[in-house]
Amino acid sequence: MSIIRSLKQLLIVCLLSLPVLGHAQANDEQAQSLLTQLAESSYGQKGKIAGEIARSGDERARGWLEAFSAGKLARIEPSKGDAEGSGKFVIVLSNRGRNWKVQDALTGDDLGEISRRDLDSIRVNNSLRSEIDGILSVIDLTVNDADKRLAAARGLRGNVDEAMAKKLTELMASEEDADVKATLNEALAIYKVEEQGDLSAVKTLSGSLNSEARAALNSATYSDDPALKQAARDALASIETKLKWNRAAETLYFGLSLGSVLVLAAIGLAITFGVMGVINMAHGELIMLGAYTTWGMQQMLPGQPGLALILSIPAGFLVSALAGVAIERSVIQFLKGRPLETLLATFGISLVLQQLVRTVISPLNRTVVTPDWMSGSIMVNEALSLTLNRLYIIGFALVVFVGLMLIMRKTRLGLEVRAVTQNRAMARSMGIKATKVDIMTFALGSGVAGLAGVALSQITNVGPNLGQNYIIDSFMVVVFGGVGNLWGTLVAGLSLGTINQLLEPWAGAVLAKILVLVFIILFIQKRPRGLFPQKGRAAEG
Amino acid sequence: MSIMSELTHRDRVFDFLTPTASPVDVRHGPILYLEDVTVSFDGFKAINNLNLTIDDGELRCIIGPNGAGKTTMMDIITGKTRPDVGSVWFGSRHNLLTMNEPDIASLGIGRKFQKPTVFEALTVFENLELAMATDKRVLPTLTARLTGEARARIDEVLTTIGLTDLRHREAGILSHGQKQWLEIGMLLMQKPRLLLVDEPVAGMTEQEMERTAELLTSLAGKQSVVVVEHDMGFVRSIARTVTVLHQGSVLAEGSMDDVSNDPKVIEVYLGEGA
Amino acid sequence: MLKIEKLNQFYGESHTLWDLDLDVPQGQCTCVMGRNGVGKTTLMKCVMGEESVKDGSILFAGDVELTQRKIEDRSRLGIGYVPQGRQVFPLLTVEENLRTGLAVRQDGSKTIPERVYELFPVLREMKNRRGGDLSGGQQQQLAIGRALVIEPRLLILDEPGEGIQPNIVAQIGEVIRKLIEEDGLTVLLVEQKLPFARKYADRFAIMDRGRRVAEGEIAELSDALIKQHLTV
Amino acid sequence: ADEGPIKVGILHSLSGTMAISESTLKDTMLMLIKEQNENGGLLGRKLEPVVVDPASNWPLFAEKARELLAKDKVDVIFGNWTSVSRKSVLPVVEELNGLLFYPVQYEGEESSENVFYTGAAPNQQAIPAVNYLMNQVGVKRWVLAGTDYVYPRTTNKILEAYLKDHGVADEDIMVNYTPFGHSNWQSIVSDIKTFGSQGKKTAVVSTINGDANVPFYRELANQGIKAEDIPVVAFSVGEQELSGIDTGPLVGHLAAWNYFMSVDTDANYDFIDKWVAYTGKEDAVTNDPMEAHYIGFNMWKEAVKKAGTTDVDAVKDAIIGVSVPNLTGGYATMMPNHHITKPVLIGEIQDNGQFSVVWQTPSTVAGDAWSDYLPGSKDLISDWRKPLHCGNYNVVTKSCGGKSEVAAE
Amino acid sequence: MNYSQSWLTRPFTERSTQIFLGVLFLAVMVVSVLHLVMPEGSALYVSSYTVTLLGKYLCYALLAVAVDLVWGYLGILSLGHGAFFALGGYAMGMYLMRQIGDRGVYGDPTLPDFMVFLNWDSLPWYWHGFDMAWFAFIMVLLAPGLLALVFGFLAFRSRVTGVYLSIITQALTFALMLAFFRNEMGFGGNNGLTDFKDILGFDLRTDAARLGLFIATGIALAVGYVICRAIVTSKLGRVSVACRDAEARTRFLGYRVERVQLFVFVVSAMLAGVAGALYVPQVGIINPSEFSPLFSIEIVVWVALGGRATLYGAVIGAIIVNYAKTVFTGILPDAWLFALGALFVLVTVFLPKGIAGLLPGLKKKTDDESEAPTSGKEATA
Ligand SMILES: Nc1ncnc2c1ncn2[C@@H]1O[C@H](COP(=O)(O)OP(=O)(O)OP(=O)(O)O)[C@@H](O)[C@H]1O
Ligand SMILES: Nc1ncnc2c1ncn2[C@@H]1O[C@H](COP(=O)(O)OP(=O)(O)OP(=O)(O)O)[C@@H](O)[C@H]1O
Ligand SMILES: NC(N)=O
Ligand SMILES: [Mg+2]
Ligand SMILES: [Mg+2]
Repeated sequence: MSIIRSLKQLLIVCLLSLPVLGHAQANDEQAQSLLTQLAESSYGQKGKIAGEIARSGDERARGWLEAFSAGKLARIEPSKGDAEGSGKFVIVLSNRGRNWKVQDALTGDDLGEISRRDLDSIRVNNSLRSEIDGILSVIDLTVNDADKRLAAARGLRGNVDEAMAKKLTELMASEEDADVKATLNEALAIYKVEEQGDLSAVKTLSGSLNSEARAALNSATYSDDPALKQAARDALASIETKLKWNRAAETLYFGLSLGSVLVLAAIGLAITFGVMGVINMAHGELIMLGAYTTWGMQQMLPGQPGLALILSIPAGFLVSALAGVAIERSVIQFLKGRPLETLLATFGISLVLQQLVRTVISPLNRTVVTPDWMSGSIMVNEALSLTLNRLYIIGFALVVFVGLMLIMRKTRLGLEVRAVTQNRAMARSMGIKATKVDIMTFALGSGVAGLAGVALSQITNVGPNLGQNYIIDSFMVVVFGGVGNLWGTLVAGLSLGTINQLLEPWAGAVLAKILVLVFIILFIQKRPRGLFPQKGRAAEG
Repeated sequence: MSIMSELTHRDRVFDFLTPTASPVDVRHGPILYLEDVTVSFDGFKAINNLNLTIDDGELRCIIGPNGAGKTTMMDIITGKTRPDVGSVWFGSRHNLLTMNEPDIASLGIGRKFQKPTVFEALTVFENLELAMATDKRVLPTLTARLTGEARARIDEVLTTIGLTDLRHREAGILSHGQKQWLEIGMLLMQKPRLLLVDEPVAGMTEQEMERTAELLTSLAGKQSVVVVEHDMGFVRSIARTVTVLHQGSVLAEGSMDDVSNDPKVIEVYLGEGA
Repeated sequence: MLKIEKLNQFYGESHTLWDLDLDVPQGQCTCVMGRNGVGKTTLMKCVMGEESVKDGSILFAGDVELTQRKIEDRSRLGIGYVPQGRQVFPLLTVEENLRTGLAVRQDGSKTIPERVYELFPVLREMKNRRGGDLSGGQQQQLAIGRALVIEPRLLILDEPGEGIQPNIVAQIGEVIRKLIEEDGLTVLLVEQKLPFARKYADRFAIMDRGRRVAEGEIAELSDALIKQHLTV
Repeated sequence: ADEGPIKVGILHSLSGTMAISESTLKDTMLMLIKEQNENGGLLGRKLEPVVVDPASNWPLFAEKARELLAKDKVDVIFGNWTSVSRKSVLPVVEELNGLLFYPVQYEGEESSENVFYTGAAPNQQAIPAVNYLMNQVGVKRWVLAGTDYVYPRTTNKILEAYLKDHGVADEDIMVNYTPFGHSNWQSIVSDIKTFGSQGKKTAVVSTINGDANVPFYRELANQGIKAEDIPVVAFSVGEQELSGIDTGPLVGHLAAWNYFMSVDTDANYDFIDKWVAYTGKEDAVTNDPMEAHYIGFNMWKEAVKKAGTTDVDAVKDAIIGVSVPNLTGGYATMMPNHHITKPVLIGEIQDNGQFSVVWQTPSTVAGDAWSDYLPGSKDLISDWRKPLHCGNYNVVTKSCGGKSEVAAE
Repeated sequence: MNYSQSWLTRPFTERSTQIFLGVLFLAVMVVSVLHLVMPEGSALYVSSYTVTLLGKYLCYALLAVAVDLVWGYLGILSLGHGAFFALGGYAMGMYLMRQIGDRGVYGDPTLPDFMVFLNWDSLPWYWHGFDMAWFAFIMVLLAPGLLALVFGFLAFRSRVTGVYLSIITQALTFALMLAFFRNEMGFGGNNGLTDFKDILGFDLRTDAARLGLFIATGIALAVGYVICRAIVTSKLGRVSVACRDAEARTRFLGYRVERVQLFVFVVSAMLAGVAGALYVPQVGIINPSEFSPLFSIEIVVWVALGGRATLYGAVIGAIIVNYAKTVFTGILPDAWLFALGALFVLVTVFLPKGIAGLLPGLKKKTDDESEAPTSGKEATA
């Protein structure tokens, strides 16, 4: 660790003195020999050679280093391959399958596809990768893009040494962006507190939520200087309070996001089961179909995962809704007035659908890519970031909920489906086309399950078991909320999610889950008809 | 009530440990006594400060507009609905507000529902059998055998309600009127001290009404009967005292003639034509 | 308006309606009578389509063979039904209960006709209460109101007065008459209470054990007939 | 009985939760059998696969094993993935004297006369991996995260003992268990992040199994935990699991196995080519348990040839000491304790769903049935050769564990 | 129905029970005789593999009967009966583990292997007593019975009904599954209890022990069936049906519905426990997956498929589904779920009364005057 670190800093200093990577066109022989050294030396040596490559002034160097860092620098096996290509260094353009697309590392010529057998990848590991990232990012400290500078500055915190410190002071003077400046200042302060026991720097760090800053302050509390010790302690204490609030906010966020997943999974069931009374054991598989639709879309639109995901929203709805219609027409319609038996039939359907996916697609999980705009997190502050995929899902769940609510409340379908389930014969006598209502409602519930699948594909497995993992939870949420009440489903999902997340840090994941279940059992004793029960004579029938 | 304290109430789990209910005490006056009862649903007062007294052996008719609170009153007496305030006593010993439905039923309060509710999967015979006044705890029920006497009683009631031919048919197939009769039959089987009869003659022909009237009057004296009915002809034929409920409280009370000439009653209930 | 011929109906194996004929003339109120369990309700359900018939025909408005139609189409033809036992939708509010009838209105109106509320002011008062929470009589009023929402040509009433307070029963009778006279409504009524039948019906038919045993103008309903078929 | 085909039972779940892992192994076996038949079969007889589906249901595993042995009279069984399924089958193969080849890494603490363990024991996977992290990466703080069942629990127990032996303090170890199929990793990953930001190099040792992995890695990526900062080394995530994950954000996280698809040997490339041809899918992946079956099948084949019969007792005796090439360029030998020798490889995840090997043991490691780091078993050894012929011989009391009574009779 | 018979003898006067017991007796006899008498090569020989398999089906059948008792007659759709089955199984498993004694791999005389291997130094308190058969067998009834009593007491007292009850039974079994997965619980975690050696002194691996267990299961099923039949044909049975169809109305007749429910629920749980206890030595393993909610749902599916509220339908359903599973997983390993799923769908759509609905003679309600049911031959043909 320390070896690597000082090595890196050595490089940084060197690189900072270099204005930009070289202009001169170095000769290919030198390059070939450097790359050969890189290929043949041990991991311990490779860092140094990478540094040499960077300093070689070759303008292709950055490309090589990036490829190397990504594991995409390779050499055609000297003993194999066609005579002319053997021993050549190549950059791998595509590394999927048995034949890889490559281009000549030196000339940039497209070499077409070469069998994996004939390629030797130049091995890289984590520490090398971070070394190279360091090399590349330090260069970024002097680039024009303020965001890049900020990122580079952030990376420096906890990595500053004496030589760096001087350089940083200079850089700060010329830095115009306030954020970058503050971050550089913080990086410097961490160094000062840690290495020099500088009391004034403690003040700079006192509000910081950065973990390196905390580590620095922490080390200062062991200092011999009582003033420094006390200042560091105070600073830590104030940070600790801040952190507590942030943690609370984080837990709440986790709870809501888990809750919104539960709501999404359950909300379709709140229609098919809660409103129509069909005990739809295939609900999970309808979710699964939505998730597979997302996968299918991404297969059809390679390289455009975001667009595919957006298109999957209508497509997933449609696919599941159609599947729902098929189920309704082929089975459920024959079970009118026998709601309990829908359990038996839909259980069968769920088995068939699962196995169908295993046979037709694959028993293995499928990869669904998260588009860039949904990856990572947005940072509220250093101690609190909200993961983007979950944030989108919370929003999506709410949109779906509101949409459904509007359909059930404001359209005639909502009225008719309730009339039909409460008294089918009478509803028909009132001219309501019960069959049509059944189809539309089941399609709606199923389609919403499909939407849930689209969302779930962004956080969990897309595989044949997807549905099974959600079916039990879905029923629990619907029932806990009070059957037939969409608000109940929303509140139940969100509160169960939050309770789970509140318990988890304290009890562990397994126990938390058990406790949530016990909570449900006890809660139902107090409210035998769920959170939002149907009250009055009407409910007793 | 906390779970723990209930768990220690062993007698609430095993009914063979439950003491049998003590008989109703009517030495000090009425058999049923409602005082200042009020119940509201979401702010709507269905029963408003209701006071009512039924004497032992009395036959009382209760009339009143739709929604006056007649059925709700029966719900309160039988433990289905809890009033917000007020007290309800059965005899002078039993505070009905502290008891649940089966306890109240075993004290001897039987009820015929406005909307006939019978056990549709059971036969007519079995419906009557279940209603029969016997030991209704779990183990005695499990080991119960039908004695000749009991069978005779069922047969008798079957004849009374005119369903002898349908005795082994499932109650679910009965017509509306037949279900009404079956409910009356179940009430008879219970041999309650107090019968609460909600609209017994709805859907019956004039002649059936007469039969029902006879039946109810013959019960009075031994048992106390409270009848709710909208058919004035029927009420007239059985009524001694009539109570008129309106908006959850008593509007008028007296003989049929008094009541039917009361202008308030005519206005809210009978209408000019009646 | 409605012409039933040789209608046979079975519940499983039990033959409930036997070769039943019934004529319901346009613009009149025909009252079906009979003891408990003779098949009155069953007959109404056959007309509405809730029970399927074995054979026979039910002609509506001269030429529409109802037995070939689905239930929901029958109400679209203009048949309103007030079933025995009210059958309100318990968990829908009163207003929603009424709105279920809007689907089949010929004029496509989206609002509940004022007339319904005028006839049964309690329904307006309790617009937002759930149907199942209403008292028995209120539910019955709701059931009748709901059938009126569709503005039917033929109104089937299965013991409509059941559980309704006397003054409103009388009012219902008056309304029926008014609709018949003003709008040319046809009414098929099942009623046990003779005074009501006598007062508001034009014709009667008596059923006994699944057969129609008598028929005629209401004035012809004699004590002898009553004694023969309506007493136990 | 020596005429007709030699029957090979295949006991892998093709439905239910484990199908995701096991169905590939069924296909692997079918491929190996097909190939063998094309090469003339074995002992001049054809091999006939008998496939059944124990449906991820543990009692059904026992029932199906009995069906294979008693009804179909198979000569050998290749099967099982989860330890519980093996535990369920074990009494059956022992009672009916069958042969079972078990291809998956497991928690050890077992050695049956009738079972051959071709997957890794903890000393062939977990311990070397931790050594790598400790010595090469400089990890000082450890998160042991696993699915809550016996394999992770035992592995972590062994690791905890091992780490403490190597001077790791209690507060530098965080242990966390989650249920099967756990999908909500938010707070755990956040905890790991906090735990790892105390200034000491931290790594996560993951014995998370099955479906829980996808959401786990996704959460890691989204909360921005990079392999350079807090590497995760997994024992149950192979190429097949990665094929269901978007590995872009996971580059650099690690796994320890005895085989990787990316291993650069001709044997391996040939195997991959055959597999791709057999499945007809250009993107089909191979993984460690497949290699284990490959080795197990070849060992059994050699033993049968050596014994000249498929008779179970003869094969059992003949197979000890049999050496066959593995796919990583070395040899696997069946040890007397029914475990085999394996190289240990550490690989880093790459963006194409493959691992790139960053470290490997200089030579193969022999599987240890009884862990040296558990007090109850450190004195036990297993040797199925005569005269010891014992799966749990206690070198201190000099008796054959549970069988002492039987021996005395 | 004969209303004046004593409740315990009443089932024996019923044609359907007579036929059921007769068929069961015959089947058990035939299997035993063929197993014992026929030479191993013979086509008629019943192998001990088959005997054990049939024994397993009979366990499932008893479990299904227990579920049908509460679902069919009391209207409680229990989605957690697997929990009672598993508890009975664990009680038996604990006994069998203790019987291993020092023959475990570590040779510890008291601690089961998994405890040694997880460094437990002594037996947890709840494992004491399970070395004695009588104690274990009582626990087979008591453990599920007590759980059902406590759970049922709370739920029925609070008048939890319908899907709400179903879901909390499901939550119950789910929670237990997660709990039993935990090694800290002391029940062997996911690996469960396995590698049993002998029962009541008989080596479990012998054919005789297998046959004995099979016959014992047959007897248990017969007794369980008769108990259930006795309950459902008693007046209590009719009260149960009344509770099922109109719970509130039953209260107004003076029946304490919650006690009726509790009684029947506890009886059913105990029967499920017995089924579990007999299941474990025959399949050789008990692990938390028996608590899995999906298994409990599957039990309900057996009952529905066989025909709800008939009891014998439950038996038929359990046997058919599980037999189909055995066969299909062997001959159609890749496609058996299609077959099974299709079976479920087809039965629901085309046989509204389940498979039992195909047996017309048995279901007829008979007169209290004991009018003879339609010919039994027809019914079984
Ligand atoms: N659960 C409830 N929620 C809201 N309102 C209710 C509820 N129960 C009863 N009500 C209202 O209370 C009033 C009294 O109802 P009740 O059924 O007692 O009337 P009733 O006197 O029996 O009338 P009827 O003669 O029509 O049967 C009615 O207006 C009814 O709508
Ligand atoms: N679903 C059914 N299955 C079998 N029989 C039935 C069914 N419904 C009604 N019945 C029988 O058919 C006969 C006619 O019933 P219906 O309801 O038409 O009588 P009703 O004339 O309307 O009598 P009420 O005056 O009592 O309303 C009755 O004897 C009844 O028992
Ligand atoms: N043996 C395992 N990985 O369960
Ligand atoms: Mg009323
Ligand atoms: Mg009728």
